[in-house]
Amino acid sequence: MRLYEYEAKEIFENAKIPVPPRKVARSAEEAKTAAEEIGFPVAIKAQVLVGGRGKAGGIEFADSPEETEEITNRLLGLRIKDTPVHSVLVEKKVEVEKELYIGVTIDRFEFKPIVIVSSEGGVDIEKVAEEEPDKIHKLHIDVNDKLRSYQGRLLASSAGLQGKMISKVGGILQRLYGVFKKYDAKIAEINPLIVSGESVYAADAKLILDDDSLFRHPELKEKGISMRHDVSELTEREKLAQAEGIPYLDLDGNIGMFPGGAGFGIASIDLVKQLGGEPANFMDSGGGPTPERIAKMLDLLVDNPNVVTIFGARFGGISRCDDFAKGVMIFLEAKGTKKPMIMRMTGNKWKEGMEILENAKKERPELFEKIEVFGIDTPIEEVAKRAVEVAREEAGG
Amino acid sequence: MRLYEYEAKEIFENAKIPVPPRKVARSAEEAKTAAEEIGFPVAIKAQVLVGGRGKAGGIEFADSPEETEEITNRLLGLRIKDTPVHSVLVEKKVEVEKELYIGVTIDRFEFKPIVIVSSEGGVDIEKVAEEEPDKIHKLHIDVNDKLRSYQGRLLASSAGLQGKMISKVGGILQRLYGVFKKYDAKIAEINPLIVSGESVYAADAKLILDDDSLFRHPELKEKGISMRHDVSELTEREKLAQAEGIPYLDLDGNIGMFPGGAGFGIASIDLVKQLGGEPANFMDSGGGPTPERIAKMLDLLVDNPNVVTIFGARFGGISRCDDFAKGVMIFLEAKGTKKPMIMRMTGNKWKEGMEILENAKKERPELFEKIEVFGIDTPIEEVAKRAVEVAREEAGG
Amino acid sequence: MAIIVDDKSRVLVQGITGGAGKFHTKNMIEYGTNIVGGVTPGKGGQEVEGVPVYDTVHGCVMGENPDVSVVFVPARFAADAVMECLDEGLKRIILVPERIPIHDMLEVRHKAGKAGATVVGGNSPGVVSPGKANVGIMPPIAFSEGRVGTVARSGAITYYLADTLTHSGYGETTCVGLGGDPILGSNFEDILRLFDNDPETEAMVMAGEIGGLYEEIASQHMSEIKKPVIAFIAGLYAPPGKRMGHAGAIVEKGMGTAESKVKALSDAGVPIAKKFSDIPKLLEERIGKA
Amino acid sequence: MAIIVDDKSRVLVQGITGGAGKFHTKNMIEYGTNIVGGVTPGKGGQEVEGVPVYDTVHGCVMGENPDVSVVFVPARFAADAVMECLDEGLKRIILVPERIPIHDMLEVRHKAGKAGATVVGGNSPGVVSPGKANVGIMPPIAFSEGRVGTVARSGAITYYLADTLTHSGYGETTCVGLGGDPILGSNFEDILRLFDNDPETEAMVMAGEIGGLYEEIASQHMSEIKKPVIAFIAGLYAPPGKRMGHAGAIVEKGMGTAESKVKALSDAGVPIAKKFSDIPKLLEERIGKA
Repeated sequence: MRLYEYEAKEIFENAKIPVPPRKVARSAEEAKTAAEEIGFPVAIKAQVLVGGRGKAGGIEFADSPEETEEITNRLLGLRIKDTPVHSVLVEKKVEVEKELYIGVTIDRFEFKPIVIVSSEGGVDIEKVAEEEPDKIHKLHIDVNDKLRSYQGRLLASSAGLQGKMISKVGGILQRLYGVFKKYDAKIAEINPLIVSGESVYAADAKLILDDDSLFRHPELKEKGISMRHDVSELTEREKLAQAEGIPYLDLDGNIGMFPGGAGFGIASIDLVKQLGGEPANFMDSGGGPTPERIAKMLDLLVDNPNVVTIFGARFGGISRCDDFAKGVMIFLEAKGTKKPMIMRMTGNKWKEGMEILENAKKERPELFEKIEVFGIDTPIEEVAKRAVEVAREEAGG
Repeated sequence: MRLYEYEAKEIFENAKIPVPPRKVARSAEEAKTAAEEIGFPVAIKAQVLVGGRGKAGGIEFADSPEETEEITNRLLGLRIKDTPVHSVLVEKKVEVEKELYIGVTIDRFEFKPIVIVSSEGGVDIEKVAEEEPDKIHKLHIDVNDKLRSYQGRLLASSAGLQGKMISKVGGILQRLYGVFKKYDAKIAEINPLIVSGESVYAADAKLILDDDSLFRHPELKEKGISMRHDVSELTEREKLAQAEGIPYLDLDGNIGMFPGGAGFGIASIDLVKQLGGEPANFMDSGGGPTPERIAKMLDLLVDNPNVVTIFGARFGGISRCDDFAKGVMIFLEAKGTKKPMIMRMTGNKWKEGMEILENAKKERPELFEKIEVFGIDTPIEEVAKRAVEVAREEAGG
Repeated sequence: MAIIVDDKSRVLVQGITGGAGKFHTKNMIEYGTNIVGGVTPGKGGQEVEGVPVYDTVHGCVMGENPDVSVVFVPARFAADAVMECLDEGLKRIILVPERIPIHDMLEVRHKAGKAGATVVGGNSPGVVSPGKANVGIMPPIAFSEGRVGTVARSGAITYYLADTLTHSGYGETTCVGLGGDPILGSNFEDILRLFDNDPETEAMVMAGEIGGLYEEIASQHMSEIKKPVIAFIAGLYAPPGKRMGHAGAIVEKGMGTAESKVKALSDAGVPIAKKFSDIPKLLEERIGKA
Repeated sequence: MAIIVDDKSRVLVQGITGGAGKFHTKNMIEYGTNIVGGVTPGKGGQEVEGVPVYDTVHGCVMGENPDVSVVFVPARFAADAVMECLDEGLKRIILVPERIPIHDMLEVRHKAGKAGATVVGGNSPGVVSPGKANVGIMPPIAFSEGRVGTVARSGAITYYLADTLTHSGYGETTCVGLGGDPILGSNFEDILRLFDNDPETEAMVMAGEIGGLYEEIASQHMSEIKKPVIAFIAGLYAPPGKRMGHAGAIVEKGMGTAESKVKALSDAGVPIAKKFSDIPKLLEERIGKA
């Protein structure tokens, strides 16, 4: 879960990382009042959960109340990478003498936290990493250790800082690492960290938390920071799926992908693609979905006008094929069959699942007109081939 | 630094260790009001910083307001191991089903924190440790680790707890360990931990902090817990020394011990004892005392009516013999010479020190009538022998 | 022989009294797995499917001497469950719970590494040594005794690999569900090394997928593996995922995509199966007909 | 030869720009100690007594290649100072500051143990190898080159031991101030082992005192020490100290008194010198006349 800049800055400030005076505003009026309190010049920054804000024109400077209003109005009308801007951060503009980059993340090669410092901060830090790797200084920290003050100083000194700045920036690194650990973060980053005379300020603040650790952080709610899904770039159907807790992404094709079992969602797309088909979506059922969830997954597909055929596969593991079949029946009974469904069932309770569908077919054959169900003896690739074939017919017809 | 029971209990309660409802009272009136709020029966416990309170009659139970007043008056008049009682803790009396002992300290053999649990809690825990060592369960924790919940459960289960009590007491152990680490404690102890139906309570609470880590704990001041010296059992002179920050203890003899260098204080007592003398005190100058501090050390000795002779020794290391000599002069010029002083100076700047005293002697020989100063060529045992001899003459005369 | 679990394994189930724990204990026993005990704090003395329940792993170790544990506790307690096993000397632990906090898993790896233990998962479907033991949540239907070891990040792909190997006649020595969580207890190469030392395993199939760096890491260790390895990577056609901050990018520099994984493994000499049906063909070239 | 420091030692002074750091750097240099660099964060580039100052130990290691560090920083920064040295590969660190937080010292011991480093102190007066190097705060006046190694918890007693050995003609190979703090970086036996491996040292004198358990711990390792050891324990006549809670008593069971120490060491075959003047007599029985 990514925090807004203003949320991250509050957490940083509480951890004694220096942050410029600032205030969130949700209207031009609020921004003007905030700017007058803070004193000009101010930076006005669109608050969004996507990167590349600077390049997209989401950060401007104002020297007067009028300019503040004007800029705020412009920013609040902006969409950055398809994300609307609902608030801005009005912040004291800081004299820049030197811009550093500092960040903490998890090194997924070494499976340890890693602290990164560069004397060349600013937006192009990744270019620096690529082109001038010796300007990037890294330090692994053992998982049970804290970042000690001498380690902070070593990094600060490696980055070319001198005199009192060594301990000052070293201390900020220690505290940033403390935030990273305390909040179970995946990333805690300040880019740029601005050196301005004797002072240092976190001019930006990025904090991405581990969703799976949020249960340990009820204090975030007290800070007004609630669980959010990253709805910025989602389509309407993706938002719908997210609301149901179903991992789902719209794609460009016409085969509705209805895979079973976490992890097979991705492989099934490769399979259909390699056989010449075009998937309409990615979906992940998660482990052991209930029949109701199965039915909701099908709803998402059948409601998608691009989908001409549904390709389903269930390999019952922790999930059970009888539940899968029950879910299919809930869907069919509610919505009827409009689009062909080509499915395979095998694994846990697959015979029971087949039986449920066969019995239902005997009772209400009209629901099963466009449905083909295969069992363990037909390899998955054969079933996928059939789905691609049917989709081609449907699309052509 | 040992905390009062009521201070430790507040810290424990903040750490979510269950503590019975309670209130501190400084008068019978306050105790009565507290007891009425809490509800009878109540325990009334003298708040002192010494052990053995129970055996000394410092804990009683009251069933009524009258009894509460009566008991409180009695306790507030009590002296426990020479310590006056200034306050009592009025606490809800808890039904006792089972008394456990739990404690965390530093194992000074293994240099690791150690958690100790016993199914036999109560005052006689040390007797249990001696006579039934298999009723004592111990677990070392690596210095960078926390106590994990399974470790708490393992200890609780070893101590014979069952069902939900395993996780409950296990959780309390975790939190007690957390307090131990968070506050840089030397000891965090609950004896007894009372099991009462489905509930568990810390009936007593002991927390001894590392004085040398208090700088890390400004939060204690905010809780109203201030640095205290353990003044309970001190003589008037000891209190005076403590106020000056000089480690000092009164002994029974007549030779005023004026040793130099941390650590030699103890050895000098052995030396005088073995030579047949009787030291009047223990004293430790600490490393590198200033002349002013030297003078204050002498003040303490010369003001002691038991002292008939002063035995001084200075081996200049981080301390300097010239400072030592200057301190002696400050003292002599302010107080004159009343008692014989037998001293040795060697080490760092000993010649300069000797010179200072010799020059002063030339100017004011009257101050040096009873003073003998030896240098590096006279072994310390010879000087001590001379001091014992002089003391014997003085005492005899 | 087999790896991690076999017919001699004495299996402990942590979280045995929960819904999933009970259900799968029954299935595992039905398969013939030797489940010797269970642990649920506070429920010591009960029985589940005839298996004695203990309050602590220590108690179970004293009473039943297990050598493998399979964990069904909620994700937030998973790290503790592993560490409890490590403290009691268990060297093989399979983590079924998914979405275990990543900082917890860093600690688990650290401690397991020091103990020399193999931790599989989180979000592992389990480990199956066909005909010997089934530890976890996988349905036995797809598996058959044979010559090839598999290790896959996803449960469903584990089934399809076994399905493919079973139908083509190779069969499996052991199928390991490496797990789907971001920070896992074991890497591919850890499992491949175990297969390399298993006399019955003739070749290995590893199945990775987009995201994470496990396949790239494995590619750096391929020279240490003596037996043939075939790789399958899911996500060749997956939409590009979102990037996460500069710090990750600085360390990882464009890795984590399916292309990066295919390239890393190909460069390390590992043949890539694009479809499940490629696997038997690639095996035939290496270890002969099924 | 000698232990810990000798004429080849390249000594780093941490906290060199502080009052004590400056003062003792001058003294150490005057003695002939090879002080190669100093560290004070933020003061890199300065000089103290002609010694270059660095911001970090890393910088000093790169520039001057020291192999011993003596620490003069305030107690609250002492643990960090040691760990900075350990990270840079230094194996000998002498801690002069006193009253270092005890939990810090537990961490220092843990990390130094893993690194195989010798940490002396806190509250150590230093280490003197007479005629070779004087690292710390001890006045050289009492020391002379010779045959006996000493290790003492107190600075003043270290002087008196050297005084005694010098006057009796034995002289010293190295005198180690183990330190007066409650949790020390090294135990007696750690230092005795170093002397045992030093060809020039013929016998050792260890001086303990009431409080702590270092002497009791040492007594358990005496069978590992091959050369003669003589012990001196201060505090035989000290008033009994105060007890600290049950937890300590349960673990320590009456240890820590002078009697307990004398008994433990005597039982381990170590002769006890009651007075300084006993030491030469005991030495004569073991290594002959001075």
